[in-house]
Amino acid sequence: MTVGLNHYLAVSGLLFCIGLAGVLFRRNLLVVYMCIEMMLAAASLALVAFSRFRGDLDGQVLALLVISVAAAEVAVGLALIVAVCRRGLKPTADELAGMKL
Amino acid sequence: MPAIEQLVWGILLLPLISAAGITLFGLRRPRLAGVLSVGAAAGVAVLSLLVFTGTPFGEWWECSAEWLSVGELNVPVALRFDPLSLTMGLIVAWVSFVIHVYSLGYMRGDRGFGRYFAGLSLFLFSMLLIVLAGNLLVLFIGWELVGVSSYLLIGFWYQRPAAADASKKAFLLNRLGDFGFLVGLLLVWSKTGTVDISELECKLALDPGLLGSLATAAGLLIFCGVLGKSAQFPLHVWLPDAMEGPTPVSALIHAATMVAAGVYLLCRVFFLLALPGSAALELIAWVGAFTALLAAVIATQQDDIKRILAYSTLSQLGYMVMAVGASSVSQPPVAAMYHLSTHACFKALLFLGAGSVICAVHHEQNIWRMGALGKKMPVTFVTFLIAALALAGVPPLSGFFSKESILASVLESNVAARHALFAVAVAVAALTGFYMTRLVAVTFFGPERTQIAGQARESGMILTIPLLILAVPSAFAGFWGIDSAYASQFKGAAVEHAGVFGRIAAAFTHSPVATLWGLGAAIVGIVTGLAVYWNAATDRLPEKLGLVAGWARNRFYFDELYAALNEATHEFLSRLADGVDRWVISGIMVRGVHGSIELAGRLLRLTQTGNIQIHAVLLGAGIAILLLIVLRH
Amino acid sequence: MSGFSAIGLELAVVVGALAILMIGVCVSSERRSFLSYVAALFVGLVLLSSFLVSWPEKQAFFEGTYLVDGLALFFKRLFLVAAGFVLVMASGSSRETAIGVEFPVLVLIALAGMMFAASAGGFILLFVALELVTVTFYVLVAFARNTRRSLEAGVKFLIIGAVTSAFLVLGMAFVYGATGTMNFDELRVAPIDVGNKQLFDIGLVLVFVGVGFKLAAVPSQIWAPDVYEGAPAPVGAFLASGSKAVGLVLIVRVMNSTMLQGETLWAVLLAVSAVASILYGALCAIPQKDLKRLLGYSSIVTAGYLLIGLASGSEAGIGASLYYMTAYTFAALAVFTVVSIVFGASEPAEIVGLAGLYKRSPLLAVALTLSMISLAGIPPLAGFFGKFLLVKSAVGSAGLKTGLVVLIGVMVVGILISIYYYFGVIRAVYWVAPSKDGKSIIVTRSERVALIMLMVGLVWLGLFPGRLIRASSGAVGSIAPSRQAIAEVVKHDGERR
Amino acid sequence: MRVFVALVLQRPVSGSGTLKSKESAVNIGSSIEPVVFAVFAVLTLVAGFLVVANPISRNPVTSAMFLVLTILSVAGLFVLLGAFFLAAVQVLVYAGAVIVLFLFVVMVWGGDGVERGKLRKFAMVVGGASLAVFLTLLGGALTGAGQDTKVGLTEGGARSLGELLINRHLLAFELMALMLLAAVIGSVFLGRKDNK
Amino acid sequence: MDPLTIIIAAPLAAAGLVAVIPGNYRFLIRVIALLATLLSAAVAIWVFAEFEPGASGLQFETRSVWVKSLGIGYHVGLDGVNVGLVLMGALVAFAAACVSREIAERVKEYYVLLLLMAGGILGAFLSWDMFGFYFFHELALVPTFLMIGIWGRGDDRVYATYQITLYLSFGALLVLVGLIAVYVQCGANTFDMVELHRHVAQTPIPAAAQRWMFPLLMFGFGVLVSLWPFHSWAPTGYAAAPTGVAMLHAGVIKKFGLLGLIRVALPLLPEGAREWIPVMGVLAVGNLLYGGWVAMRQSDLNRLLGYSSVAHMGFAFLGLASLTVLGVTGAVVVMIAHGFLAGLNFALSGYLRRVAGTTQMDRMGGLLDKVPFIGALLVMAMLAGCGVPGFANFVGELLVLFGAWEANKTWVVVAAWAGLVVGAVYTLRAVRTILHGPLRTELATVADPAGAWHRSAYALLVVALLLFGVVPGLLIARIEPDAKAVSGTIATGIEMKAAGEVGSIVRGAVAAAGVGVRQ
Repeated sequence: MTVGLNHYLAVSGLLFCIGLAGVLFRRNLLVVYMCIEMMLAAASLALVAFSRFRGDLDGQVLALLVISVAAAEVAVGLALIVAVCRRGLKPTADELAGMKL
Repeated sequence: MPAIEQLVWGILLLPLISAAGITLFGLRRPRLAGVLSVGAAAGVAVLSLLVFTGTPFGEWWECSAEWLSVGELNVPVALRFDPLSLTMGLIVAWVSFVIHVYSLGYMRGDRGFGRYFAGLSLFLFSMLLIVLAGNLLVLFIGWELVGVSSYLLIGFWYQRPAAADASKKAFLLNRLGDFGFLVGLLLVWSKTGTVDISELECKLALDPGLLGSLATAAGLLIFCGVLGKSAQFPLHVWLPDAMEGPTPVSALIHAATMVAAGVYLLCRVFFLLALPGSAALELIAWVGAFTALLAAVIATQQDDIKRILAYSTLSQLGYMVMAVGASSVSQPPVAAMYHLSTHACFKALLFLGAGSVICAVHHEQNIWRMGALGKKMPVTFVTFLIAALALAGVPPLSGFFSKESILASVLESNVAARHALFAVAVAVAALTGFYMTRLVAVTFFGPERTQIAGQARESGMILTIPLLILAVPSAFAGFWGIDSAYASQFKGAAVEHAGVFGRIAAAFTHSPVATLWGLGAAIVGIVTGLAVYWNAATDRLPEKLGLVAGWARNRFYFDELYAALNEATHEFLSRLADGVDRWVISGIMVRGVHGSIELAGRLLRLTQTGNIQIHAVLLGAGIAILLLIVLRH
Repeated sequence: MSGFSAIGLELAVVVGALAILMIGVCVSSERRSFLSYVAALFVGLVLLSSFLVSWPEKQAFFEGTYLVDGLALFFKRLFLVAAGFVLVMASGSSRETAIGVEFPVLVLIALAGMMFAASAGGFILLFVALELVTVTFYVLVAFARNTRRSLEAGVKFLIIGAVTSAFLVLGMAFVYGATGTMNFDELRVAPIDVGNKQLFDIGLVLVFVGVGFKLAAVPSQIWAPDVYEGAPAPVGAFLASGSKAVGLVLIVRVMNSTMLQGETLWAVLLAVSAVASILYGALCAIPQKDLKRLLGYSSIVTAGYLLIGLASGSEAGIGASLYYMTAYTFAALAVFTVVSIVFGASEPAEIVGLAGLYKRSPLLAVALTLSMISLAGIPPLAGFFGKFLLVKSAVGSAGLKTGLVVLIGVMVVGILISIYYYFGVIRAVYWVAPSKDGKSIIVTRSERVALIMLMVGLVWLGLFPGRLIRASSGAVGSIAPSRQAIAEVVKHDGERR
Repeated sequence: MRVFVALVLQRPVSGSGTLKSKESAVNIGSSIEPVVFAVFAVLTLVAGFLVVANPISRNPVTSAMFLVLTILSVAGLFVLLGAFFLAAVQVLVYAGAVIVLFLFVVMVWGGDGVERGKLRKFAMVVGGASLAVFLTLLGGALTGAGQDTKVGLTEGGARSLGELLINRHLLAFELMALMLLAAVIGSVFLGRKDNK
Repeated sequence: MDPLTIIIAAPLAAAGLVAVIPGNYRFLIRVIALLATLLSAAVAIWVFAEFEPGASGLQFETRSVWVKSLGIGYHVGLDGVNVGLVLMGALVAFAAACVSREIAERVKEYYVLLLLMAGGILGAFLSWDMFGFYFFHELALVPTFLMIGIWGRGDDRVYATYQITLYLSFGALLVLVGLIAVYVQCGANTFDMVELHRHVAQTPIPAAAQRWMFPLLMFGFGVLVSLWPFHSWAPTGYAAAPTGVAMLHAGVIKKFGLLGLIRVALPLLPEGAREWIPVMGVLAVGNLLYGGWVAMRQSDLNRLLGYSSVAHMGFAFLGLASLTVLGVTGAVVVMIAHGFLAGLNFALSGYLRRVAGTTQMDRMGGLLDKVPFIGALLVMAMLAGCGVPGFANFVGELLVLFGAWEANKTWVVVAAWAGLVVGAVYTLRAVRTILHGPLRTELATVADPAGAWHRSAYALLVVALLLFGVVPGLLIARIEPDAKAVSGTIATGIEMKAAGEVGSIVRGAVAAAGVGVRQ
């Protein structure tokens, strides 16, 4: 048996869905954020897999940039969550529901 | 005849100018208003005489001015001068003039003096428009305007609820008739392509089948207009109420001229009614007969002097309409016009006399509160008596001749049930004699029933002179050949009678059976009246007649019936439409759409819970749905 | 033109940002508010200079990753205009946004990101530029970090933004996988095998979702109301103008480069999203009481209108969207300026609080009214012409695609509902008498000038739209010839087969 | 790491691995690859699952630790795909920096370990349904994608990627820098204490 | 400057001028407003007099490019149809400015908006460019909203304002879509109506397209004219509107939709018209009879007038639906006459409201004693409203009835019933309750505030009504050639069908639309 594109993509897809499930079902925003990172990783995996099997390095470049962007996002995002916590709020979905309807 | 052509426009314009002038400048200046209006009426009277005499006997001519012309519809203001319109115009002009003068006295000091004369002038204009119109649409305009001026004058004392209501009622019932008239016009126009009377006559003469199967319908629709204006059954109920207007108005409009316009119209379009294959005339005859009988019965049990006269008018109009209906091409409706003319004089006289009486007894109108006025008001009494006798058909007064000719024409008509019609006509003649006797006996003879009656005095010159003027034609019109003037209108029907005596004798020689019956009926009526009401203190008849009298007294409950009918149909539909508008259109449709959109908004925004997780879920669901939709295509 | 002169405008903005950062560090915090003015002036200069340079009709740089064409230029100017007004708005002395040096710097960085995005020639630059804007906006939305609302808005923006960028990456990966390229020009002509078709389709949808986040189009519209409500007014203005326009230009670019393979897909996708956006935004906006939140919903509706222009698929349609975007930018900037003056940058903007504005400050009242009328699409203001062009393009294409009939119907409904709630604002301004404590409002000179410029813009665009129509159709035209070229390529392709 | 990779791919350690080489296309067919793939794949998915739904602990710290594992396994898959540089970056940036950051924040601010609030039924149902849709659609699309794809192999080493980055994707690369600057400014601004 | 541009620009420029005058110079503001509308009216009278009936082409024509790429231009000109409308519009606008003296607060804003409205609608009447036509009309929307909202009256004010605004916007949007469809389908790349007419004469719009475009325009314009059953904004809105707005709106602005039907829908889409005319006829009869019946039950004078204006519009629709020279001419006459009449009616009702403090009819009574002049005018207005000869309305209604007779006899009979009988019932009821009867005690002390200047506005409108009623040739000579052109574009021989067939037409169209959408 050879490991083909399908297999990588399957992993990527499943991981993406797992991450999405986390986003949908976890209330702690930190965990949610982690799950988003997982989704990004899954997407990167798909990119790399395509890059490999299509014979083009652009995919990997994008994956690289995705990782960096994710890092920058995490920095800002966590700073934001810190700022939230500073105000005595818990970083959970239910706590941050002041504006609605 | 160029000179006359210039003059005829004056006939129309003088009252119009007067009406406009009074409206603009004369509402607060009674003298100006009076001068203008009476001046105009006098001018019209003179002009109409000039035109009458200026037109050779039995000939006709037209003049017209551009007014409205679009596509196939061409409506000039066409004036037609033929024996019918000339004679009718003459009567209208002169009776009007007399009543104008009378009004000067009757209305003196009223706050609305100017307004009154403006209305009167407007009426004169519109009436003349009807009479002279050579075009059915122009006639219709006059027809409508007559209704308007009648509305304005009946409601002259608008502060009185009764007057205000009466004016409304009169206008609406007239409108009902006009509706039919207009539809009739549309029908005629669409079939023949013209509304010009001469043209129409020519076309129908060339091709009598032009209207086809619609001939009866067209005739009856036009007759609808007559029903309204001449207050024929079933639209008769407005006329008695119209007596809420000032008495001269009742005399002029609701006795002499406007209500007669219906009969005039019937004669005007007689060629159309008498088309072969049209059954219109027979129905018209019966409507007239029924109205005549009904009104006469009601008149016997009314106590208001003006209302008695009003019902009497109704009855006489029914008589005329019946006469038209009983006519045919071979026997044209000369009798109807003849009676119309004489009736205009003596009925106007009766009303003016009644006005004089009412003035004398301080606006008391119930005859049972009068009595013994004959001695105190000799002029009024004598003239009134002449008119009453004329109405009752006592020879040799004018009413005798005209009524005789109606009876004769009914008896000799082609209508299938002419004997029944004749019987009705005779009965009405008897009833006429009866209620007129009742009126005269109770008002002018007998005891002074109230103090006011005792203090009554003869009215002033300005009121009595018109009475005297009108008394002349009332008494002697039968000797002049008015009927021959009309007869010349309908060619081939002219019967020439030589001299005054020939004319008197003609009534007997022409159709002795009818004359004798009529005369007998009148005598029976008068004698019975005298027997019952001579020196009577109260009305003894109701006890004897019981239910019939009660019905008659209550006008056979037509008003109540109509009110209920209106409530059940038109008002009901209106209420229904209003309900639909309020609940269905404004409610369900407009507010419903508005409300459901607002509700949708309020529901939809519940998705915005503010909870990030729900947001994420909705985002995920949104993407999923989008994917599903897009990929399915 | 060399690559570096091609990115001259962006470079200038970045340099400006760095310079202001440097100056800001050296200046005491009390005197920093002038930095925004400086930044605004600088942006204005860049805008002016963009008119002085003669740009090539269409040219690609950096191996095709960076495009200079009319479309890019059109949007860059729009971004510059928006940023300029936002900076003026932020400079009011009493506002949080005026205190730190960070605000102007971040706005300029975001601006640079937007400008790069407008020129993106492939997915890679698109992604990075887009994320640059997004990350900057995370900070900007939460800029009033002392208020809970602003922070909450920031977190919401962050989470939803991050999730949609994950979708975006996945989508790009799929498109890449299906075609083997990330460059727009190559994408255009890339053949797709049958087996990859679904991959490609899903990829496009996910890319649309990711880019649609900026546009606030369904399904990634969910953040808009909360974020508009919580973000400081100048940030809201920038979201409604610059950020939204980025979404528009990127969708246009992606759509333009994949039209050949995915014509029906785009038609359905855009139509569905447009209909849903319009109905959702319009319906939810009806009961709103907060003006900023109302604008959040109305921004969703606007996204729907913009998508209708794209959905009609014609050049005229895209041009109409550009026109409408411009009109919307002016109106939104004016509204947010008024909001920030009347309510302060990060306070709630209760519509009730506008009562008697006509008396407290006629200028603000007129400005607000004009922008509301423009948003509602009523002559003689810019918004009317925008909607007119949109309807025209949709009706024009309706003969081809009957599904557009539904779009037109929905648009009519949307406009009607929006008239209802926009007029509610006008009602608050004029009908209701001021409350007792309604003092007159002080408007600084720069704000006055900005408002007057915006109003003149609104009226001018409504009365004399010819210039902007030419500009927008020129912008669209600059990407159109390539579409024709593709068609020819495809034809050749077909002949060969 | 390098050794491990070489072991798996049966390739000389010294190779820079930046070229699209035909040999590697031949080499990859070795029998050990499926096993390694299976290990990493299962590890990725299981660890990923445990991040989301750990039956034992709901503590964010645990989630973070499993996230590290997931990231590492993905890096392993990267290696299998020949993206060596990327794998390294993934390990360094994620496992080295991001997770530390997470842990730091979790420890200081969010570490009480309790999931606050309750999961709504609505979210469960709708979220579950959408997940199911995604799974089906992605499954369909992805399995379709691989079947008639001709395998042209590419390896991504530091040099080849670096060359691409400073040539073709220079702008993106520079923008990254700008983004990091913005992120720094932003984080500092948001994270610092109120300067009242 | 050409005269037509002066007619449009005078109010608009005055609006701009008033906007910059400080609000406390009330007298100056009023004078400017009056002078501007007077100037418009004077020029309108002049061009009406100078207009050469039956001459081919437009007169006093001016055109210039507006947006070249879209084929939009500023194109104003007079033909027989709009020359009368402009005269009417300018006179009513002047009268509205005159009676607006009753406004006491926020005078400046009021006049700015009023002038904007007047200029807008005059511009719409004069425009021969579809875009300008629509554009100018829409200028009135915001002023309507603000004026009813700020200076309106009644508890229902807010609801009424929103209803009228949204309803009119709805109609306007349908119209917009329809107009654009015309533009697109013609393919002439111009909004200029003259050129479109020319273009369509050679290459007609495909019949299939006409079939769905016509109802769009018909209902769009119909909503703007309160076509049944889309009428409910009219009574509610007019009941709440301040006098000037009600006059302008009911009298003038409402005629826009009818003009649109005459200018765009009928001549450009003859096939569609052929298909849909019967529906319009049915709805017109709905307007007449239903509007009249509902009017019978109103207790508020303004609502009564509102419903009566709904009913009157039925005549105009019926005339247009007949597609005969007579009918179309009659419809235009009805438009003009009703403009004067509605202006007069609402002016009078505003006056009575000031006197009696209410528009509830049963709370008035016997007022003729107190306000003889206004009362007399009201009687005249009411009589004109129920189609009494002498007033212009009679001529119009007569022509419509004669024109429509061949097309469908039943409807004409119903229309005549509605006009002659139902109309008389509610107008006379109004006169009876308001003016006649004994004076109500609580009104015994009210004063008649009319001054000579104030009266002139009312008199002006009555004089116009009477003038065109007595000398209808003034209008008809101008209208007829163009009416002939309109009815001539659609080949003769159309018969309005019975209600059952109308249902089948609608069903067919819906089915066709459904098929189209599915494709």
